[in-house]
Amino acid sequence: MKRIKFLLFVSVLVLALGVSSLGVMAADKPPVVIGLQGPITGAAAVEGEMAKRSVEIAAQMINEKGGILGGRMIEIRVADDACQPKAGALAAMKLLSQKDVVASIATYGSSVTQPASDIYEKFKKVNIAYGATVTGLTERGLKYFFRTCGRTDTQGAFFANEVVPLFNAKRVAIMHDNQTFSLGLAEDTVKVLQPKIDAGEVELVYFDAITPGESDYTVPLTKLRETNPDIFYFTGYFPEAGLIVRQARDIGITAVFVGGDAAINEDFIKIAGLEYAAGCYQTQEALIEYFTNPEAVAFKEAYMAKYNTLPSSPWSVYAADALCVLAEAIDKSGSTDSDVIADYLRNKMENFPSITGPIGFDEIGDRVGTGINLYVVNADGSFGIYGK
Amino acid sequence: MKIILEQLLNGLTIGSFYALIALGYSMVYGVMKLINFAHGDLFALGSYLGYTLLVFGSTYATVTFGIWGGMIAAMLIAAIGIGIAGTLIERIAYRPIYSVGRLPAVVSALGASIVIQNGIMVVWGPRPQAYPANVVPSTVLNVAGMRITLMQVIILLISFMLMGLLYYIIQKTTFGAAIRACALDRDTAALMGINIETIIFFIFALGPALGGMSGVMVGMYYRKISFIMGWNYGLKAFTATILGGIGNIPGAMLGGLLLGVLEMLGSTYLSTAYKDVFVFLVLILVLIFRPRGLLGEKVAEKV
Amino acid sequence: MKLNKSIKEKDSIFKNWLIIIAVILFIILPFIINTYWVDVLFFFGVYALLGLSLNIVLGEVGLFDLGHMGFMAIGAYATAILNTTFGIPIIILLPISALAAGAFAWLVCSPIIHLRGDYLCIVTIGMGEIVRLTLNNNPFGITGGPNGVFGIDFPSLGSIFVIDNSTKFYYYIWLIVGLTIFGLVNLQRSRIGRAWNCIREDEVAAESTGIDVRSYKLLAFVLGAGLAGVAGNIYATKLMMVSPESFNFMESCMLFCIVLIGGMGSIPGVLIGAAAISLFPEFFRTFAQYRMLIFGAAMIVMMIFRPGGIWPRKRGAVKFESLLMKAGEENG
Amino acid sequence: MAKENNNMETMIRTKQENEEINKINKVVLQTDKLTKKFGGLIAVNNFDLKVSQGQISSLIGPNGAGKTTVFNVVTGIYKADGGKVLFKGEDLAGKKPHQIIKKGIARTFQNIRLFSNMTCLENVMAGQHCRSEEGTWTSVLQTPGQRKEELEIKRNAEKRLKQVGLWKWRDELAKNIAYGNQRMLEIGRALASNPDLLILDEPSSGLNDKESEDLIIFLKSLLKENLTILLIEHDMNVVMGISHWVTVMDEGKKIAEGSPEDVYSNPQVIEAYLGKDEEEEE
Repeated sequence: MKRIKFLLFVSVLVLALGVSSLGVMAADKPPVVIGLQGPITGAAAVEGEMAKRSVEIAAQMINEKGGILGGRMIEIRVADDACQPKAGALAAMKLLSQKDVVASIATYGSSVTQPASDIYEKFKKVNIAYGATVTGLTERGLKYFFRTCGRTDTQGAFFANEVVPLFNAKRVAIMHDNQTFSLGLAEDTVKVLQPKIDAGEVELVYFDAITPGESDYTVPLTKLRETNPDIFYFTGYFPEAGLIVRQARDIGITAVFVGGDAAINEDFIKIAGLEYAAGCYQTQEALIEYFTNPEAVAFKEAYMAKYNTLPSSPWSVYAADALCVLAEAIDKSGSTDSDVIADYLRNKMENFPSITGPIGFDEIGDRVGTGINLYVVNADGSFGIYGK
Repeated sequence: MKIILEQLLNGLTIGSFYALIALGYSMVYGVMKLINFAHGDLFALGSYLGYTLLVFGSTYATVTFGIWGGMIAAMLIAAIGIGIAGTLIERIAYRPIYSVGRLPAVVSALGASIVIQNGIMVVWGPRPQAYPANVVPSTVLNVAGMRITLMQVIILLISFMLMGLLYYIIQKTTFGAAIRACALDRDTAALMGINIETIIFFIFALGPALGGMSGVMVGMYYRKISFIMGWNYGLKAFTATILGGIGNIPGAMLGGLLLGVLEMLGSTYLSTAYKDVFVFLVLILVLIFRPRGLLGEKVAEKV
Repeated sequence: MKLNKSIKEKDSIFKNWLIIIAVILFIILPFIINTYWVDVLFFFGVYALLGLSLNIVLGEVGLFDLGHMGFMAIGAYATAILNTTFGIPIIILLPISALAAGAFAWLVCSPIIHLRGDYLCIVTIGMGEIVRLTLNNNPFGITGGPNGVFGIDFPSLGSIFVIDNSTKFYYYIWLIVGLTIFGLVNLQRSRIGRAWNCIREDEVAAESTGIDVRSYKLLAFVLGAGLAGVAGNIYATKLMMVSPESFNFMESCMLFCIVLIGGMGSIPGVLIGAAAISLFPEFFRTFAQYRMLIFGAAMIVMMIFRPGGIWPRKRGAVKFESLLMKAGEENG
Repeated sequence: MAKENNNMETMIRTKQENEEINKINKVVLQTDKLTKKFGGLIAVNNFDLKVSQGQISSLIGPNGAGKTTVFNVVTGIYKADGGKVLFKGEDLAGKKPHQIIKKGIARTFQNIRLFSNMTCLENVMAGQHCRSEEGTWTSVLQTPGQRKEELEIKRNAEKRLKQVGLWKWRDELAKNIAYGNQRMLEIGRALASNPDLLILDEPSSGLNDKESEDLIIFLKSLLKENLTILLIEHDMNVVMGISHWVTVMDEGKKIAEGSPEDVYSNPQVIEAYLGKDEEEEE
């Protein structure tokens, strides 16, 4: 009996010592933990993986410069949301249940961001989306929700106001894939286009959805061909875009093909074949390879050095941007309190030089000023900004 | 009119893929009374097998057999590969549980489907892959003002040839009679001296082989293949099988072609977004009035 | 005296000490684990409820239903739309979503209930897909298309008691699961449950024994759908949003597996199956892309070694005592 | 067997009721020009059958004569293509099997159709489905009324199980008991619905001689419960041993009917059916 008591005493002592020493160690510059929520598995796993890499590179860059808040390092905690709403809610809870997570970079898909941002809001944690572009997201009056990516209506407006006049197009065909992002972009485009349609300047001759994941789109395309469009805007993703371009050309659609920002990348060219892909256009958020500001150059060098390639989509770089603004907000405001960070982001951050250029946020949490450009696939398979 | 004909041809092309895959479902179901949920994924695996062959062996194949020869070679090799994969799945996932009833086999089949699908993802990656461009001639024929691709014609030809061949085997040969006997009553067939093992081996090789071949054709025609395509095609082909009457070989062919045409009609005259709703509604209506599919025999339950 | 005996026989399952320990553990669990795992257990509860609801159709009656998520979607969307558009409190919508899903099931299943086995299977698949696609296409602008409907309130009793955090949601779902189990165990031990099992065993014999096969099949569908509607309601309020992609065919297949992995018609089996399906991916998340591969292989191995499920329903395990006067006499 | 069961008040109709029924019609079941076709095949052709109250009637005939089809039409599994089925003077046309058993016709099947994965007790309890009425909600809540009814069902089931001699197998799954016992269980399940008319489709097939004899005694004992029995039978010993009335059927038509002795000596019957038997025996 005595021995048990003794053992108990010793173990309590050891435990107490251990805890206190941990406490001492923790006091000595604990890392600032930032959560990253993204699709590590599932259909959008590629994006999640790139986001993880980009954010880690950005963290590495900040840490190499000596961290924030006087030498505290940044640590990234990744939670997988598989691009599904339920898994997204779980991932948000996973990050929130770790008390040392200061803020979260969340997340890629719009339909996942919706429940996740509600949860973050409830727990009062700043969360910055990097791929969720659906217009309505920021219009819900959330206090802690921001995004470094643009909104679909900016892109839609760009297409309606810049691209359509550029090609002197009168007859516009728009096709989407009935998923959150794609439908949003298509609808926002029509919204901006509406005054011109009413004025009789342009005509919306085709507006319909295809089912993603199929292979044969000749049937809807034949229907589209009969409307005889000048310009054909496809707002869906690259696997379908590649098929659609080829099948459209095969059945004799000659209209200018413009893809949304998810439509065109290297895989698009592979699927469509270069002879079909060349001369296709894309309204695109800023692609990292065309940036020349010092922050972007540094990021590109670090990324190249580690992975020998560049992120192929803009979204992962926006995730890195999110980390940069968070680090800046925490560092400048000197606090890891959510209210302070949110206040700093919303009211005090202006033209902060981040990787994709200067960043500020407006009243509802949208990024001020994102550059959308018209890219074109060149005959050799490379991308270029049209007109440059 | 021209448009309708052109669309009809488009519908038939999709339908012939469905029909080829549906044959696999129907043959397995006919004899085993089992829905081989992994069949769609075997089709996808066939597509990837063909892809790998064409990417790494395209120059060799094209030099040896000519451009069309290379294609045929890829199809044959994929067919053999998937035939083997089909029998392997039967051995591993189905054979140990035949005796305990049908439902465990459904779970096992779903498991096999998940394994194949994710196996493809692990091996070939989650991104969609594209068939090499040089084996796919994209000649467009102009027939009476209609634009038809050469590939489309070839696919229809090959599909109908394969279907005809299968129909001949099942309906006209002794071996086919044995298969039909097994489908009617496996125990009696066994008593009559039919080797059930051989029959099972044959249907689990031939069904997936047809699926594998159509996988290669889908790859060559559309170029894009992805690891989840098995689910899409599988579900549609299964629908086609039921539409025609499961276990019925001509029914599967009819169901597949009809489904393709129905999809075409749905997306042309309704909306593309409601196409699948339309297809499933037609299916349900058909089943309400013909509970065993279009060509399914009316079986009075023996009491 | 006689009555007591039969009650004793019925209650013995509840008196199992294992069950008591499990219940106590479940009650104190939220105080031990972190909120993430509380949430995981919440979704386990949702799957358990869905599994129980499908178990009525598939396990008890033996009807192949691969579109069960469609019923859940109806419940979830009924909740979402009525709450966001008309501001009806969630607590009122809980029975309404059950009714909506049940009524939908009755409506669509009436004409197809005579179909057998695989034909019924494909029709339920089609029905589930029709629901999902229709929701996705935003008919009359009420379902919000692929975005779904968001901004759903929390369940609350007036403003006094609001279920707004993970722990409360956890107790909420498991309370409902508990009530459901209580009701279903009672059903299993009644003439209704027997009639369902008879239909599963032999439809013709069941009909000849006096069971209205058609009505009882429909009843199973309606009850199962109603429970799925309840699950949809809770799911929608937890996520505060609904979107069509949550109700796809793959999810329906997973529900199917819950019932079969656990054991057809076995309520503890369904709980185990739901645990397997909902917890497995969380434990194996670190394996990333190999996770589903392992999962699929586990399903096959499972069926090879335990084709009847992990915890099949045991019949006749409770010895039935004589109720007649000459109790001691065997074989009349 | 049944002798020892004294408390049959619940099952047996009062004399008064019986007399009333007899007044209306001595014939319990009657088919009138019954016809059933499968495609081009006429399985039952203008078939008339009479089953009298309180008797054991047999339907015999060579294989494929259409006997089972007659049963299936009578019990509502098949729909008649022509003619009528009258039960206690009531036309059963358009009635479904579950409605017909409620009217008082219970049946067994040629190839035993039990609920294999349910216990013997549950099988017999299921037999009382049409005589009980508690609904879904009372079952979910287990109201006192529901409990009482359930208890009554169990009590009756026990009685019937004892009657067919299977009480000791009550907790066994039906598929696990011996073949002869399965036959008896199926009869027990049919009896559990307290029928007026019991239709048995080859009850002695697959039974050994001893079991057949027991069956004959058992069936005779049932008559004391004021049951009427109609059976299809191949075993001539059974037919001759217990039938009051025999109807012979060949190729869908009735070729003879009468007492067993009459039928046995009818030349047409010998030619169509028994004649072959004799040849085989020689």
